[in-house]
Amino acid sequence: MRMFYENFPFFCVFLALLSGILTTLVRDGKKARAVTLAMLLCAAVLNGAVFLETSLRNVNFTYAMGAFPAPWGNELRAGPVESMLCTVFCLVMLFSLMGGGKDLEEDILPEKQNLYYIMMDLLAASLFALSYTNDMFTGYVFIEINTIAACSIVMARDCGQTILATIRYLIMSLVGSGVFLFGVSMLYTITGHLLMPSLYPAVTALFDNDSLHYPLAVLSGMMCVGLAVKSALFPFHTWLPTAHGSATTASSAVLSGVVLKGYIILLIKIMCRVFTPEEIGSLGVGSVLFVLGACAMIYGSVWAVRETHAKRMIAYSSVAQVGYIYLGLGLCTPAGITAAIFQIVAHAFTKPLLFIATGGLIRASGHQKKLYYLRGAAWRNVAAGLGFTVGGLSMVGLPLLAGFVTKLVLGQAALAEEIPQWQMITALAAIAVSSLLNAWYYLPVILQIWKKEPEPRGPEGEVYDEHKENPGLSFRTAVLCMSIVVVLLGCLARPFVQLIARGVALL
Amino acid sequence: MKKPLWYEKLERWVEGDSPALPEPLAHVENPEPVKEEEAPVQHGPSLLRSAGGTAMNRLTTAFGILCCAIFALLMLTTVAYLPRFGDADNAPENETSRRYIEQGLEEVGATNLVTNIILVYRGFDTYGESCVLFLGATAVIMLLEADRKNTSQKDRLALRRSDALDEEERNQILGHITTVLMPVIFLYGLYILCNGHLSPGGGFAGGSILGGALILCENAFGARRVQSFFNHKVYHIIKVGALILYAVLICYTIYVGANGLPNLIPLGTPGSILSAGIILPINVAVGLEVACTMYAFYTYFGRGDL
Amino acid sequence: MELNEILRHLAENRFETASVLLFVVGLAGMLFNRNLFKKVVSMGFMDSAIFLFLTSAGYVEGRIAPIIADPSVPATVEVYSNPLPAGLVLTGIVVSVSFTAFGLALTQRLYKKYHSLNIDEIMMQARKSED
Amino acid sequence: MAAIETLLLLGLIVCAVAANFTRNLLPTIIIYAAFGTMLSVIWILLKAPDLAITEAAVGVGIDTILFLLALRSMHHLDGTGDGK
Repeated sequence: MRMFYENFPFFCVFLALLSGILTTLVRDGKKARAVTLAMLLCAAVLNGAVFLETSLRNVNFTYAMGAFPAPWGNELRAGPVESMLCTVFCLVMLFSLMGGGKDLEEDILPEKQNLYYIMMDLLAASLFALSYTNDMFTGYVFIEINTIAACSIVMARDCGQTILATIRYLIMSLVGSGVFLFGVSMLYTITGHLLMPSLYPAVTALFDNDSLHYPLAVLSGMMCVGLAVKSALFPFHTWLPTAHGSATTASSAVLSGVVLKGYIILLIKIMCRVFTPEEIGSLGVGSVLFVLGACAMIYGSVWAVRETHAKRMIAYSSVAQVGYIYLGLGLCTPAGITAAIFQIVAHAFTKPLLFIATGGLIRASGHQKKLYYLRGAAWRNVAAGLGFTVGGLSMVGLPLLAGFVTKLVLGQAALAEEIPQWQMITALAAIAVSSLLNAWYYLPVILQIWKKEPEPRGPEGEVYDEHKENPGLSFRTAVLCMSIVVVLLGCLARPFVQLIARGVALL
Repeated sequence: MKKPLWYEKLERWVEGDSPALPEPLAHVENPEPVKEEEAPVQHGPSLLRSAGGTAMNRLTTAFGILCCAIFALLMLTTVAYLPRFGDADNAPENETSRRYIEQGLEEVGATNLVTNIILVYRGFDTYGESCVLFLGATAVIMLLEADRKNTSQKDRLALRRSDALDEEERNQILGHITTVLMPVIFLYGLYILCNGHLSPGGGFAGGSILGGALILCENAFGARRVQSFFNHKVYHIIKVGALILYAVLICYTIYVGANGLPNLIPLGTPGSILSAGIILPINVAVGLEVACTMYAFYTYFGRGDL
Repeated sequence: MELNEILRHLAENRFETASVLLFVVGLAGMLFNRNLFKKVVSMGFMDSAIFLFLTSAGYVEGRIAPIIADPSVPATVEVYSNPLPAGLVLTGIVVSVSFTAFGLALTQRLYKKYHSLNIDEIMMQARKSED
Repeated sequence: MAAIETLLLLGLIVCAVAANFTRNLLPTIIIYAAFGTMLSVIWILLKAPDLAITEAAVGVGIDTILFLLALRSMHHLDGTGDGK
């Protein structure tokens, strides 16, 4: 007889799926929103319970989806890392929807708002399934659910730009999932398994056979590249800025905070549970990911410096931040993976905070999206200003904020003994340069939004009314909560990193 | 080269201007001036940009195709390392497939072993897949359902006119043939649907055949006739009902199986129509959902409404 | 491996070889064809290529389709081919249809707005309307 | 048997290449349908009748209908080649 809490991952997935399906019958946007928020809260509680149980007992468990165990049926597997990330995802989606609510109501026609929330529900379901899955093909199916839902929340704003961004996103995503699935099929042809626990010994056995290193390198490369395309790693990031920059605020926040991370978690699970990190490193795939990650850190920041459109600037900064994650993964050590997971959590809170705050600032500036017109906007919407300041400073790497800890942990992981020297130097240089560039584009914006203008004016000389825009309680709560989490992550870094490291050891 | 007649007809249908159709806007009172029809012509500096753009594009395309070729070579050499096609001792022929084949009938109860796998052994995957279909339909509705952003007054009037014309000039031959064929097609679809556990087919194939039959119905008898029994409400009820039924069945199986409780759904005699436990109801549910979705795709693409 | 040997293996694994070629053609079409409609069509080709690869993994010479003809005779592996890849591909085919429909719907909306199917032209117009 | 298989596989690749190089879009759709038909024969040769039925109903039937409808609603049969 299994413990009752072990059912929770399965409950979460189906709770999200069913609330999405039932939302079809709710034609009213407000009710659909209530259903989605309630679902996310429930799922957060359930996942949090799993996290507490597993991390206190320091265990993980598998859950057969049906009467048939490992190599025959589907399985879920939950441990501290998976359940923690799922809890984070729920909370981030909850805050994003709360903070972006006003923009949502304006950007999406009332009769289609319930469809938007259906997409959000299924997005949540797919993220849970991606984190908990123990099976490569289930991973593929839920990747596809994730893709279609993510594309739909981009296009929900329904203007020419977003539809164009969506189709580019869709095509790149399908290329990614196609390459990933081809890799999985090759793995199946060689090993005859799809479940991670059965794949692990099979792959280890293949490693003893020297002649099979080449196909293993190609297929693991294909799986990594497929997931990298979907999580916008450097040369494949072209779809990201337009998609994240033009979508409605809540969508941008969810996309950059959560959706990109879902694929990376699957990648981490593949790295740790199908292969071992050392194997990935010895196949050369790790170095490729490392180099691309380092390039992304610089390239994304450089483009963010050149950008004048507020949301697109933040989107380019996402490209750089995804680079940090891949830099950590590319080190192919447990410490590197721990750093990557910490960065996933930190970025999952910081970037939505920035997007939501920017959304608030843009609303307070008469919907002008250029950075220039945001001058003094923080005084018109103080909560948004504070949120942007905290988020921006965290990205720059101010001590006691989450971003600083990421850089620190990543640097420590790169300085370990077993890391080759070129990787050590590259990693440190990339972190340093990228932090400088971050400071270069975030600090001026932070200063500008706090600069008190006697009479703030828009492009046609119209004067903004200081008190016209009331951001609302849910916006303030969302920004405040996310800011607090960012600060807490920075202050309580050490126990949290240790928690993750213990979880990684259990993966 | 002369095009064959059927091709020309198809071409004309696709183009949407059968000779009988008058100019759709000729005598419709239309307050808005027609301005969207202008061809997008580039002038001035943008022309220069476009020229530069295409040269740049050519370069990137050439580079990209080179990358693709390298990728193809990599994959081809990998294929050379793969085990020989059709061998009996290849890796996929392991204990997994052995159990599916040798115990599938006894454990799950369907003689079609593929159905056993997709609906019971790997039922979670397949539920995810029907959710993809559900999401696809939702996304298409989100994009194409006529609203004030994507449909102008002019579009709506043109649509109404062409509907009225269709109503007047219904193709007699198609109507008669459809009347004869419709029961047969429905029967065939239902057979494939309900016999999914005994013969090839199942919910997805059967459902698409049923959906195709609905599409044919609409073409032959007009949208209004189909709408009389298949409107928004029916569509939503069937779709949501089918998915919920499916979810309940699959959740029950998963919960019971995972917690080691006894499964109360009987498996029946293998080979008979009422056998294989949850497979038959799931197939019916999937079939209904697929049929609804396919028909919804059709109508939203054509009319922007159900 | 020698080139000759590689070619011989490729000819033996003809289904896999064909599916790799098909996959790359579909991939190139999806990425580099400027026509949105053809991009969507190429999407179908690419997916089919993967399904072909996966199905050929389950084929074994001389075995029959995995449908038990007589339930009273116990089934053995030596008679029936592996049903797992077929099950996976069945899932995949339906996924691919949803994506085709989604891609086409997007294409249709873009065409309605910009009166073009060429993605470069659409992008240029979108950029101009933004400026 | 092997000859038929090889012929069909070659046919698939030729279809996939040809679909990218047609001047009009209607031939692309017809090529797509032909591709689906050949694929469904291949599924039978690979002993997967479930796939053959599904491919024939979904890949050839529904997909083609969707493509034709999209094309029809775009009123854009002529001259959608890359040059234009």
